[in-house]
Amino acid sequence: MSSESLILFFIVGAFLVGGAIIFSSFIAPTSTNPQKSEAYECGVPTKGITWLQFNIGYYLFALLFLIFDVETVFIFPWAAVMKEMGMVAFVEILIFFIILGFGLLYAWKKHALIWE
Amino acid sequence: MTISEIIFYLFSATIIFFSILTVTSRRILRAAVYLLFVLVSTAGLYFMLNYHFLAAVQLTLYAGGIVVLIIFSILLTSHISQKFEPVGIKKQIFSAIAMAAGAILSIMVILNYGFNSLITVADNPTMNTIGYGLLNYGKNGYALPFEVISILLLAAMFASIVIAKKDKKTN
Amino acid sequence: MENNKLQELIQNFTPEAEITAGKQFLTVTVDKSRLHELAKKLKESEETQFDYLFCESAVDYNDYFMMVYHLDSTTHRHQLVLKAKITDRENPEIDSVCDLWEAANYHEREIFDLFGIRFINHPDMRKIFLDNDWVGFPLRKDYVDKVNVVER
Amino acid sequence: MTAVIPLHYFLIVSTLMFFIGIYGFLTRKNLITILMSVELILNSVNINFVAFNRYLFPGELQGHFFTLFIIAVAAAEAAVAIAIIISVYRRFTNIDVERVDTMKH
Amino acid sequence: MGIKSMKDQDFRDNETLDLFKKEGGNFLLSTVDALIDWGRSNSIWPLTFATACCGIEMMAAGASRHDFARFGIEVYRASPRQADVIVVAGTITNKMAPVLKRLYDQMAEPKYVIAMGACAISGGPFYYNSYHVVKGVDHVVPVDVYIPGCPPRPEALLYGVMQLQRKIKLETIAKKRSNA
Amino acid sequence: MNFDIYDFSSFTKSIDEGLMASMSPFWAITIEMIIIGVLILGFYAVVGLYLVYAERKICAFMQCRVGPNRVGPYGFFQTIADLIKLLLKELIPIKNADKILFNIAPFIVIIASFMAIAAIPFAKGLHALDFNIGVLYVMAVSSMGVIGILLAGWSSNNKYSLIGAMRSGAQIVSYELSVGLSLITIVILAGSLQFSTIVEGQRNGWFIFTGHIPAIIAFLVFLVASTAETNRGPFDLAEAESELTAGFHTEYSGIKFAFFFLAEYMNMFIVASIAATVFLGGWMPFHIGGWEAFNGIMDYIPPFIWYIGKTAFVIFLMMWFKWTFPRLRIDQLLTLEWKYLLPINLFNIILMAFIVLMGWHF
Amino acid sequence: MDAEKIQPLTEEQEFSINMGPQHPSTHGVLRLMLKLQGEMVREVKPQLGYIHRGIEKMCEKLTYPQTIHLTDRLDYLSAHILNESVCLAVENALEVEVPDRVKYVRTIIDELNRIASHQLWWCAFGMDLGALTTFFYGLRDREKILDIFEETCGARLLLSYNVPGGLMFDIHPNFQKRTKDFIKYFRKKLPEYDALLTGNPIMQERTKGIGYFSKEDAINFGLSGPPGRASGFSCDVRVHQPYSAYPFAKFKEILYTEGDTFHRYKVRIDEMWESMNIIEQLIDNIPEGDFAVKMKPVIKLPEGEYYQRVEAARGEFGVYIVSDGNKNPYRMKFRSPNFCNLAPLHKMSVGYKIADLVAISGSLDFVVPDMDR
Amino acid sequence: MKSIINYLAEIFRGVSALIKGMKVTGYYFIHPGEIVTQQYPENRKKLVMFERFKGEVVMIHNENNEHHCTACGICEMNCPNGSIEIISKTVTSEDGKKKKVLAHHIYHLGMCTFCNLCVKTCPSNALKMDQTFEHAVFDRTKLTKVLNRPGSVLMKGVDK
Ligand code: SF4
Ligand code: SF4
Ligand code: SF4
Repeated sequence: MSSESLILFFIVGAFLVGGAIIFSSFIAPTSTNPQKSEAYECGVPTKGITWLQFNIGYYLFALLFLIFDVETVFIFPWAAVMKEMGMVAFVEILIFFIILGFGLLYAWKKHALIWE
Repeated sequence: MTISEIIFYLFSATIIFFSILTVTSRRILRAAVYLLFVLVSTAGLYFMLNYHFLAAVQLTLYAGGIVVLIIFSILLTSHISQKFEPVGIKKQIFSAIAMAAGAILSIMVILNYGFNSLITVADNPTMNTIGYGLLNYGKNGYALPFEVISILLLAAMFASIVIAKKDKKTN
Repeated sequence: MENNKLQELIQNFTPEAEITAGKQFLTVTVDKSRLHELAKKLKESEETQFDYLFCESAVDYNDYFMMVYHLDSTTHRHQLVLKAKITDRENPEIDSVCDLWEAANYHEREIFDLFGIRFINHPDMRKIFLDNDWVGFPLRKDYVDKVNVVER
Repeated sequence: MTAVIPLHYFLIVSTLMFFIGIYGFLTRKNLITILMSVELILNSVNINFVAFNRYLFPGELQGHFFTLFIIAVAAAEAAVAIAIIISVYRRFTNIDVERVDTMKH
Repeated sequence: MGIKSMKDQDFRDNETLDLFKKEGGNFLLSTVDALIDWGRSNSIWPLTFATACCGIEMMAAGASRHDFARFGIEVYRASPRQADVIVVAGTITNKMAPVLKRLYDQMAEPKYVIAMGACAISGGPFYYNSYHVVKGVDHVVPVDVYIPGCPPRPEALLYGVMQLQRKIKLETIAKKRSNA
Repeated sequence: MNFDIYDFSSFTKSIDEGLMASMSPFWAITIEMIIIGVLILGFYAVVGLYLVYAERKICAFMQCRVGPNRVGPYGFFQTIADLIKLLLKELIPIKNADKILFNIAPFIVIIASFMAIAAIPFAKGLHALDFNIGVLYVMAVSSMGVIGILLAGWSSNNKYSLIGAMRSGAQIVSYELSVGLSLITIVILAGSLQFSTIVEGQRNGWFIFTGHIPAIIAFLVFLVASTAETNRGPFDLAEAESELTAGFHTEYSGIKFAFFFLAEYMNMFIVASIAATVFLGGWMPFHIGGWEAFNGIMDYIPPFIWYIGKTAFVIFLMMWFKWTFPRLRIDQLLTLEWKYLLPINLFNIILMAFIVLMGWHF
Repeated sequence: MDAEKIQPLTEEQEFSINMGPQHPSTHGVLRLMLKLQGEMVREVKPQLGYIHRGIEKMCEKLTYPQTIHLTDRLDYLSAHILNESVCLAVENALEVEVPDRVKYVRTIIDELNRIASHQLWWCAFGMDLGALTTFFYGLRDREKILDIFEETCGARLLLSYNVPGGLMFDIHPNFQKRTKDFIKYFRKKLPEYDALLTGNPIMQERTKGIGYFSKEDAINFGLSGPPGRASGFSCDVRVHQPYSAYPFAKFKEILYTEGDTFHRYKVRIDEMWESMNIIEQLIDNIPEGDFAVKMKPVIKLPEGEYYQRVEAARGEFGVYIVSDGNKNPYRMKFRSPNFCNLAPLHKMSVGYKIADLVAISGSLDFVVPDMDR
Repeated sequence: MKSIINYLAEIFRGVSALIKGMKVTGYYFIHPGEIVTQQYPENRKKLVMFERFKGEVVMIHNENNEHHCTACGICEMNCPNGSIEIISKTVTSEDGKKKKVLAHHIYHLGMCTFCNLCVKTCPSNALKMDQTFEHAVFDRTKLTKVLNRPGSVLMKGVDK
């Protein structure tokens, strides 16, 4: 099959979710009361606004992730030809890794890998 | 009309439509999600052009990486009920007109230039081609940029850690 | 320490304390103004070292409240009951012993909630069990509640 | 399969996207949305590269690799940009370009 | 209808059930209804809601010996949005009543309430002389099944759940049976 | 060797050709797509439902109880009852929620898993798409799911949801790296990203055996990382019941919640399939070099069974983890990834490359 | 809402979040109002009263035998021990000497009750940490104890087996055999708990060094029971003021000095072993005799005050009775261990993460109805 | 170097401890004999409660429909939460004496806490605990029961 058929999977997935939600919203019983649509917080009304997160911890990891993700993506083609290319590829990736290893080491030493 | 044409129009329409929404939506996280759709559709275009690797990279890095990071930073810096104030109508109209003019001009140029608009070789670069290209020092080889990328990433990592952690120390 | 020796000591601390040797514990009754002072001495004195407040309660004797503190010493392993009378029913107040024993914190909040006795210098004098808009002090003997209580 | 779609279709899409991106860049005030506009622009450029490569130089991969590197650079750029945005936010509790200006100390 | 391995006449309070049937006036349930009721009655996800001693027996009912899961109800949900039944296991005090009400309100239809234990039914040991206990949760939320006991043993809870299943099986697609 | 008796490619090809011959290509493709769509949908539903059922049964047995057994024989229709119930449950509109994003989130989660399934080879010739970048493609697509979770958490306007979403965001993206890198280890050995080639390359021995120690390490790392990436216990911080009630899907009810529930299981299925395909030889039968008779017998077991068996094994391992271990704390979780798995992985890749370079692999 | 109105949040800012009253990890209806900074706990404010039932007030209207059934409902997991406290107080007040048989049986059931309670705690603690299987193993073993209870006392949870002057019924003929069987069984199963949870590195990482509480603080805060003993505070009433048959048994008080979550965990595990030792010493020596002394149909305590301390599974339980000579107590006050053990929660968990807070509160083992009374 | 060895040793120790835990769950998984589940509604026929189990209070009746209750009201008084109400009526016996006899022994099952005090204090042993537990109903009023069976009378000789 050609790659166009990917769209098929997209459509089928969307159809599954959308169809089910539409079906459900038509047929399911409903009731309304003033408390229903309020945020659930262990059974007591919420105090303050729900915006609560300013946590640098999470975001630093997302940052590091992005950079390592680029790296991963670039290693894939290398991995595919490693077997055939042999030494040249090995040396090149060694350099690549050493450079990035520094990055990891730096992050480690800077305590960027400690969640806070 | 063939299926691929339909799909192409679908993708193009998605791209244009959601691009517009991205730059006009008043809720920031929605804008990010619209951007995601744009990027995914672009990946779809790459798939259609048989550049599978590129499409996958687009998905992984753009959609799965950059957008996630953007969403993260939105989660950190804005609240669900926050909306942008509408941009001044004057500014909006002026920019829109300018952009439309530019776009029309460019499109005219494109249409008037006779591009060779048919694919002659059904080519689908395999991983091996890409791998060789990436690790080769000779002609059509990109070993140097490949290594430079690693330096760039290292620099980016240093920079972002330094920037992101700097304030902590001073406080 | 033996009860009679303890008795002597306390007599030294606060001469006007009323001491009775109960079947179980030695009971010391002092005026509410002297309570905190005596408690502090009991806790800090080498010989007594009552460092563990294991129960604090209030009793409503219709015309007055009695605060009851059960004290234990983890080094000497002797116990003592300290009592203080509060006669003012309208506006009962007594010094908090929260600064001596952290354990008193919740107990006193509970007593405040259920008896309405205020504790002076308590760090966090709020109701603990009942809603903030609850009227009345249920554990008082004269508490009546027509709405919530079904009498039998 | 794609043979039926002429090259300039791709170019039109990318042109439109490019100008929409610029429009966003000009009208938006929030740093993150500006960043998003930049991503749009980059993306439109990528489409161009890829389409040209595919149609005009089939069999070679320059455009392909360029796009690859652009994406990588875009990722690095986004990482640094967002790091900057976050630290701006931490300092000014705001990421609006105009207000960041005025709040300089 | 009826629960496998237990006949209808083995259950108590069939009279009330008959009453429901009559009220519904819809004796012949369609196949669709049967299917829906089958689904609903066999997948009653409880809210993790336990206030006192009865909660322990509810836990015991979920544990290996009695194994709630056999009925397909082991999926305890912590969020009322996803729960189908709220098993009021324990005393409800005046301070807790608004919370219970709120939890009930926030549940998605169709929703059911089981009053487990004397406290939930009537205030039980705290009916007389207590100033802070709700005398029966049916003053707060509508109750579908009452399970007496203090605490009811796990089998009794299972029995109560089967009673609820029988009640659910009377529902029609049009509306959830209003609480009697 | 009558290895190809179970080859599906000729079968699918004949259908393809038959359709193509009888009508215009447009319609042929359309019909083909519809057939495939229905098949995939059915497969997806069945797998999802029965994984839920399997998990319930497995954990029941581990906990000395019997699990669902009253709906159908051995409770076989339990999850179907659940599905019906969930389908008919009210969808609660949440005040102050971002309605659009709130509704989009389940779409993203489900579609991501759907797209990933497209590339998984179930048997010889039985896969929808055989990209030459299969491994990368699956990774790319499944990385999209996290966006759904982030949106769900943010848009419900609920504190628990937001914390849950942030946690799972950080967690999933972190562990995605280890998943990718451990797959790279095998890619070096296989020399291809294409699933069919990878499976074919294991004709004479599964990669987990032929790749020596690095392959085993990679397998373990992959197991841990993929368990974490699918948000399953002991890494289920996003929905840590004891802390965040129901985490990012606290406010979701009815069928929308069901999709998150389903997606979790489908993601588990996907990662297990990848593990089975990449490390355990996919639909390849178990062969031992030299034992022709034994190998012959193994060949008679259909490849689809082999594939399902291996996948089930990996899924079982993941369930075993979940029902044995306590949950990690967020900082421990990230430490595990960044200070243990990632360095180990990087080192492992070099090791594997070295082994391949030296030709020490089998 | 307008963007202006929302106060932007920074790292330093704290926000409040509710845990409870309906929350899986507060073990009932405790409500903790948390102030968080990121995921870091900055303040814990317990809100009580969601199950305040006014038992102390109710007791003033009941006769002494009737109050016993309310003590069951305080700390329902150590119901028998709480029953005993009232019975002992009444017996001491009336100067009734109960037969040795009663003392032995009470003590054995006390210890069984303690094991059952600790088992349940173990389940819940495992659940708090996210190890779901512990729940089932703990409750599975607990059922064996409940069988013993049910056979002898007629109830599984709220035994109501004590009456002033003795026991409700004599022990069931199977009692000794069943108890011995259980001990044999549980000695085999308890190491499983260690393999599953105690030794697990994730669990150890999550609990060691978390929620430290010093001995001085423990005494000052009135911490008792396993949490107190984990901090090195020797507070076992069974040792210091022995009652019932504890003087006849040899056992040691489990003491640790580390005072962290892990050692609060460890104390309970060790206590289960120790309880089994106590039972083994007593079970074969139950003397013959009456199961109760004859009491007057209407029990009136002489005027005065009585206090009885017992060691419940969660710590020191005390009952304080003021009698005016009537058949009803004039005032009955329960010193509940949970109420006192709650106070340190804030101090223990500040500076840790939410997940740690859950572990810490799990290690304090709250029974909320006991707290609220 | 040492730190690297420590690092590896740590990993090894961790993994081995984890495997120990998995052994436990694994053991139970492959030993279905260890399953302790009692399948309640299916095993209903075989299920026997312990004879002391307190399921509900019932009044002892003999085959002649006679009970022991003298309507003395002691159980009512002793019940801590008022689950029992004795309604007596006065009848005139043949010899002309006015006598109080039991009309209704009302028992609120929905309130009872099974403390056994009524059974224990009843001077004429008229009550006992039954072992039933299947009480769940849809209607709360169904839980109020009259313990003396219709038409039952006081047993001869119990009368004091
Ligand atoms: S009914 Fe009995 S067991 Fe249940 S909560 Fe009330 S007092 Fe506790
Ligand atoms: S049951 Fe017994 S105690 Fe109650 S009224 Fe009858 S005779 Fe008296
Ligand atoms: S068992 Fe107890 S609560 Fe029940 S009726 Fe008898 S005395 Fe009352």
